[in-house]
Amino acid sequence: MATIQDDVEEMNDPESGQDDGQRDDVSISGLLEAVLFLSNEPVPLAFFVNSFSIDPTQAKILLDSLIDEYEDRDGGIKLQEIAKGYQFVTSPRHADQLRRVIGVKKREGMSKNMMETLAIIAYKQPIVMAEIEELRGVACRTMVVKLMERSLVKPVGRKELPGRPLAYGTTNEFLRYFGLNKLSDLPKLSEIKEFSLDWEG
Amino acid sequence: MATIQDDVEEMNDPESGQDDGQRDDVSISGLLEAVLFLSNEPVPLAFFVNSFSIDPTQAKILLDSLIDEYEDRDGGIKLQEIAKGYQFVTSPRHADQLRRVIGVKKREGMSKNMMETLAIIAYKQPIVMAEIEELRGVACRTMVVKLMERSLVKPVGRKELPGRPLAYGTTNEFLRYFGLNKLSDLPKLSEIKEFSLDWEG
Amino acid sequence: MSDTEERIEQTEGETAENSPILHIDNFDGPLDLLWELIKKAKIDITEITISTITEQYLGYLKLMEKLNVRVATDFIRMASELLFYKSCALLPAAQIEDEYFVPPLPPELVQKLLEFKKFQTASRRLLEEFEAHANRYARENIYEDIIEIDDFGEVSLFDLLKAFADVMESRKDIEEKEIVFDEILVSDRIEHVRRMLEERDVLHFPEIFSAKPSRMEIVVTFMAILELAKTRVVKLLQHKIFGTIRIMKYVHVQ
Repeated sequence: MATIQDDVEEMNDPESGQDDGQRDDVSISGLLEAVLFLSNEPVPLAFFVNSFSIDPTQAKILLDSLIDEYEDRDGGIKLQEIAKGYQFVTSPRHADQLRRVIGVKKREGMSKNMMETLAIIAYKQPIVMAEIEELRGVACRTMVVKLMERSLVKPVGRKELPGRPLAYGTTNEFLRYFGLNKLSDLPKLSEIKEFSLDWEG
Repeated sequence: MATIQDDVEEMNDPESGQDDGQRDDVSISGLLEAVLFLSNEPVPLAFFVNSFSIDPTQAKILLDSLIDEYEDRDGGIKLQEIAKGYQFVTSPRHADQLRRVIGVKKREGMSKNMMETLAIIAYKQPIVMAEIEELRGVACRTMVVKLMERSLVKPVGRKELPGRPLAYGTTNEFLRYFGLNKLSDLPKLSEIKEFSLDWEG
Repeated sequence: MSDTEERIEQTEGETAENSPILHIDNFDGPLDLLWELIKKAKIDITEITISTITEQYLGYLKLMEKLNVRVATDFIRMASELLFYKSCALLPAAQIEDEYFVPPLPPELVQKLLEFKKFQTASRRLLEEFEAHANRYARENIYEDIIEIDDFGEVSLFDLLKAFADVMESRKDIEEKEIVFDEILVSDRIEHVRRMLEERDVLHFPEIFSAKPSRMEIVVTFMAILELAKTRVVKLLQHKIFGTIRIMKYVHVQ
């Protein structure tokens, strides 16, 4: 209960929080902000719309202007649109000090192998093990298991191929890890046309 | 909503007149804000002073101006100073609505118990309560009821056993939830090989 | 799975100027190695021939072998693929009257390499995103009535299967009872494996099954192996080169 502050006078009158007339933008915006503050997960737009009977367009405008406000202010916290929802996070610039002082953990890194397997699954989902291995040219089972254990990948069904193999796809956690709002926000795959295009040193 | 920036701009004298090795106020203020944002407890002034080697007076000034900033802005969150330190809280104005939403939306995640019960029902259906309990070694009635409330499980008939007990199975909602077309698409127990046979001696 | 391999340097191939210094642990797999070799030979891209690349590739594998570095099967499979392409290119039918004609890389291999590179590049970009977002922290409210947005959090089929496996694992006594129904007992399978191990020290995983094992037999045998490993009767080894699991008698040291 530590973080919801009660106003003592209003406590006795449970109705006072809701006036029946139209609520003004400032007050709704504050409400959205409070909900975002109390949630551990990104909060989808639909949650606000359903819980407070707010018009979706209005909610979207209010949330976007909250994002802008925190962006312009450029303080210690930012509002971001991520994993199909909105979420307050600390500004990346303080990461090192926060880790040192309050001991927030550094996210476990990703190996090159794991990352490549994940990229293939992300762009080609739903994809079966054999297709992943064909693309990478190596056995990938261990990598896929590791990715599943980190909840970045999951089986999403079966493909109509001989043996009806399991097909894999990415999770919501994946979106969160990579700061994506939705799958279609993945950076475009750049076609590599010639070998010479990619000579790097 | 525009009021936030005023304070910041006053303090913000970017890079120009900085003393050597002196971090500017804006950056420290952001750091304090990030710490407060991540903390679930009031943070005492001494914590900031010790952790970041900040002058107590400077820290106090920065924190107080953060309080003012959130006060002026009058949004959904406020910074308050209480006996034990500084803490972000939601604005009292939204307390009722927050409580209402939280009350409605409070849900338990899928616990390990629930998951195991669901897994047994999924793989062994139709299965009676006694069989589920024998497999898990504990009473499962509550879990089965919860799973039924969420429409993942339903009674599918009675078994020809003494007392003709109800047998349970999974629902269409279950299939939808896991993205399955039909029950036979469930990963097979033999496919566990795929998942766990990769350790070394 | 070259990431665990030892690091070696190519010290041979004294072809002066661009004698390649390649580290095995730098390669994710044969495609990566192949790409690197082609890159090394970049003097003129159009002049890369399948035979040059094949030679270099094989030379590289030989070197690894010489230095006792384990070569994953994937690398060997690619070697045979290259040899196949090379021999195709040398077939008389494919020859052109020009004696200077050198067969280029086959288009399907080029396509494969380009696809591979496309995802490798994409993964690098994703990794940057990953790192950028690892520096943002969200609140973790310990407030009792936290708003749960998603009813269950995210539960996947993998979790479901794992949960089932956990139950089966922890309730083995009951599992055995059920298995009686199918007339295959875990204890029988344990005995079977033990008997085989009396004759030989090492068994290959597929050997412990009958010719056409039923699903139940696989599961039960699998559980028997787990049990034997757990009680330290056997040790399970999986060599990356071969991929098959080998079952060894456990040698008690103390």
